[in-house]
Amino acid sequence: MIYLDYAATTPVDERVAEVMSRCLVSPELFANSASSHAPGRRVNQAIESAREQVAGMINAAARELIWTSGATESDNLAIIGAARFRSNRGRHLVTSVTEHKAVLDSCHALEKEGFDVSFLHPDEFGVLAPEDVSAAITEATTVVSIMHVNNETGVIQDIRAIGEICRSRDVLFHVDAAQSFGRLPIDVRADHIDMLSLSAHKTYGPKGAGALFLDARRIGRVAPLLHGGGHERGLRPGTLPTHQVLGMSKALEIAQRNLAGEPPRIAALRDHLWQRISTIPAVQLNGHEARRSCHILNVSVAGVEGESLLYGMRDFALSSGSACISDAAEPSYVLKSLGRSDQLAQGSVRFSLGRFTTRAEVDQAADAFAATVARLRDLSPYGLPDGMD
Amino acid sequence: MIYLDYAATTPVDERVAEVMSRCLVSPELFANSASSHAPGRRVNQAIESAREQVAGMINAAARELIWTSGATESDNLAIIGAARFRSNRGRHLVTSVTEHKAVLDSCHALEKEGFDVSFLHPDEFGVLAPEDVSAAITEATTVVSIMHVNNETGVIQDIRAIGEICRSRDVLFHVDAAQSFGRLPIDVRADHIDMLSLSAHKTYGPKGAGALFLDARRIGRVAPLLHGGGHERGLRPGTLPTHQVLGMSKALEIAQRNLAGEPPRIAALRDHLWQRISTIPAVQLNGHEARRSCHILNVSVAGVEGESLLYGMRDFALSSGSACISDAAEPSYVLKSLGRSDQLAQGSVRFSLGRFTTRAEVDQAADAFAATVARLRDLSPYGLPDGMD
Amino acid sequence: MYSRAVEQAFEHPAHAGKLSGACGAAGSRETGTRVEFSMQVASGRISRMCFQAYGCPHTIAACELAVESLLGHPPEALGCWDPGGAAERLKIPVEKTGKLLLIQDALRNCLQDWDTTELDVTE
Amino acid sequence: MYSRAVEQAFEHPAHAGKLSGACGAAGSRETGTRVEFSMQVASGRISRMCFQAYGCPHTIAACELAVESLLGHPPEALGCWDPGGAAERLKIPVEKTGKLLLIQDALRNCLQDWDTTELDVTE
Ligand SMILES: Cc1ncc(COP(=O)(O)O)c(C=O)c1O
Ligand SMILES: Cc1ncc(COP(=O)(O)O)c(C=O)c1O
Repeated sequence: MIYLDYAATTPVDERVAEVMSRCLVSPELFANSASSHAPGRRVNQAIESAREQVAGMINAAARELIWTSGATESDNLAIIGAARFRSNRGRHLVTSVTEHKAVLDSCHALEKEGFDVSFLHPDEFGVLAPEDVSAAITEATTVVSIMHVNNETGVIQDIRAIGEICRSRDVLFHVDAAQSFGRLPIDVRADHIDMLSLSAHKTYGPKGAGALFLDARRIGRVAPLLHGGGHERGLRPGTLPTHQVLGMSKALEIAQRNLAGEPPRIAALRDHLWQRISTIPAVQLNGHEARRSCHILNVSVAGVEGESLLYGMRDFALSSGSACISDAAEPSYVLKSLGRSDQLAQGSVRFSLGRFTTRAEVDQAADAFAATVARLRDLSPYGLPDGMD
Repeated sequence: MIYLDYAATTPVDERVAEVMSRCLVSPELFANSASSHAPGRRVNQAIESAREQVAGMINAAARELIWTSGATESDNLAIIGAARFRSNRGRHLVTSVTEHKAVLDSCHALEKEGFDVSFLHPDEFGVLAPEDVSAAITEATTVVSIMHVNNETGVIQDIRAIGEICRSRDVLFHVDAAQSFGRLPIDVRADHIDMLSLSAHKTYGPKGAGALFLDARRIGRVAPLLHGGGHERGLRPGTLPTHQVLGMSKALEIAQRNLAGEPPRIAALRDHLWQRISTIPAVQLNGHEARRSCHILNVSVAGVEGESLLYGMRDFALSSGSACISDAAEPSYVLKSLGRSDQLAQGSVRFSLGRFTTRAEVDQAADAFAATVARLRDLSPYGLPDGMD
Repeated sequence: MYSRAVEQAFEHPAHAGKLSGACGAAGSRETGTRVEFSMQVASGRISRMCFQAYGCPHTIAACELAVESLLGHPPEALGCWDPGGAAERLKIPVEKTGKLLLIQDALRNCLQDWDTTELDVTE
Repeated sequence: MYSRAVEQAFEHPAHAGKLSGACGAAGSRETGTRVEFSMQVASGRISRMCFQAYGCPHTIAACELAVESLLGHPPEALGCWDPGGAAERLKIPVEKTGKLLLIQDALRNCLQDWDTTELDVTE
């Protein structure tokens, strides 16, 4: 089985696993960080120094970072928490139709509470025009939420330009960086980001660990979604999971350190894969050719049914849409927003590459893909389509 | 340093740590359980069999259990989720003043949304009269939330009697079992429990892992607090943390298996500790002498200032209140509800014992406690108090 | 998710292709599934039969199996093909029943086509 | 949280106790802190001095340190005891400043008591 689904989740880096395993059995690190006795204070120090470290990676201060259970929770807390807390200033939000479900469903939940949300449409390459964000902002807008890197197509949004617009219009700007951290540099100050969601398991860290950055100068508070105990400045209660926090900070540290070397290597593999796959007739790239994160290659194949395509590739762990919604066999809403038909969206595959992907694996995937497409087209009454439908 | 703060958190059992460490590096178990490819399905199976296992321990079915990030989140989801979802039937809840902050603050959050909450008062021993629950239920009541074992005093509530009352009045009954699982048997059917919160780290499992039981025959849905992706039947989104889930189920399995042997052993140690400490003049037990979980001994000492008492005991990891709120130096609201003065509440210590506690440790704690109390009373202008103030 | 039998038939469909002769189809690309059968009859028996399919692995496997089971039988057998039996043999999940009914339709259309042409190659 | 100096003074308070002689107190049990000083003066100098305290470790340590620093000085030194210096030496956190002011009060009360009795044991 060859794993090419790094955008769904990544294996935990050995060095991260070691930090976590040691933490789990450490007599020095098991206490509750909220306890005031010496073991508790020691744990608290470990957590706080991890906080400082992670915050530093995005050019933030430690007190601006809150630990959460993942990017899903971070997205919810940022969007719902900020919108509710500022609801007397206005009840309008701006986002895009290609956001992750955690963002879209948070917005839908707010709609039920009487908020208005503008869902902007990126262009056919998945790129959102900053001017469209600007045009959508009204007097009532309090929060704009735009992801950094799309989890299905890898498309990179121009968050700095959007951040500038939000700052100039005095609107809070939230960025879901679950897919981009460790693949692209992030500087919350330079990018004018007010809230940023991070997830550990997309960068070789543990699942169930995330963080939310909240700019201290711009955001006093958000309305918490969970209550009790006053942890995390009253914004996120619950005993802090030390091993998760230390694992996350180790994973992010490694990713940050590799930022100059790893993404280019992975991008080269991805380009090689695309070069090989693009020779197959009637195959189409989903997303922007250039503005795309190193790790994702999403292609649509005309005239081939999606389930059989994936089944033909079953020696490879691949995704046909976002892993988070792949249980539902509906065609991907992200691909449909690029103008793909139901059939083309269905007949699409996301290859996502990572730290442990080799050139040999990529070649095997390309071979298998070409063979599967050819075989299924042979079987099909439609044969090889003339053009893309 | 001798650890006697098992009610705040427990060290991870070696067998649990091993399961988790293996999971973290396993090439078989790192995929995203929401992915439909073979590695994803394999992970999903592991998670589902853990779900079945944990559900079985409380006599529930697998589909009635939702994984969460801890008992705090479970409490919030149960109380806020159920109250909001049923708000058209009524907007009244019943709980007690000695609940954990996760429950109390969830109730306070609901109050801000216009719900009414009755906060019942247990008696001077911390025991809530089921009749008081019955008397508090009105036509508008939708949820009653009463904890099984109190985290400060160890007092056990008669949840079966309360459950019967709730069932007969057609009101949902939520129980916070964070402290009781693995120390007392729990049978959601026999106890008429509709919702039950569990936490892994109170029973030698990982921090940041919890579960919520929702009776399938009584509760179709609750209003989710987090949105996006549809995991956990749409009630709790986010990539499931496989290692946390497997660690939790292993920890609970061990605790359940030890239910006949471990609690009596720990209770004997606790009784020995109390026997020795009770010879110190003007020391008072907080909570009920008999209706008390095996692992907690909470005592108030007259005439001794609390901070110095704890400092004198600094070779022992102990708590003077709930770990979750010990950052705030306010006297414990739980002890105050038993009628203790601020001074007595402050001058109280919670010894909590566990799997790795030895008789020698307990004797050392008793010696140190007696010596510290004597020394501080010597230093005090009040000397030995005549009686309890 | 996919039984061994589905895998076998998906991987090695011995009867893929198109014959001149009677044929019947059902479904469309837009609905995600299209199947087409074609056959030749000799001495009152189906002597050759093929299928083409645009669809999921279950559909492809069920087409292959249908052809295998029909070869050598009189053409009327196309009208009696049993979706339930195929579902059982291939362990096809209930939510895929619609695909089997499509196959049933295509086989019936094929029979009808044969009925109108009655082209027996032995004649 | 607690400096080495606090720990030392808390663990080994050399001047705990009560003397007959001038004394001064401040605080109450209800507010969480009560300190009492007592002293004897010989030849115009503090010859013996003790404290009793119901309070936190910082309070106990600061009392001990105050006594140590005052012994051998003229009683008037009680009026000039410097809370800031004690806070610095013991590394007492700012939120505990109130406790030091209580000690200052008690020392002043003690001086006042001595002023009214003027009991010099050498006389
Ligand atoms: C863009 C994006 N946002 C949010 C998430 C959710 O992250 P988590 O699994 O940490 O909740 C994901 C991954 O599933 C993602 O790709
Ligand atoms: C009774 C009770 N409920 C809830 C909690 C919160 O549990 P968790 O730390 O898993 O969020 C605790 C412990 O802190 C507790 O003792």
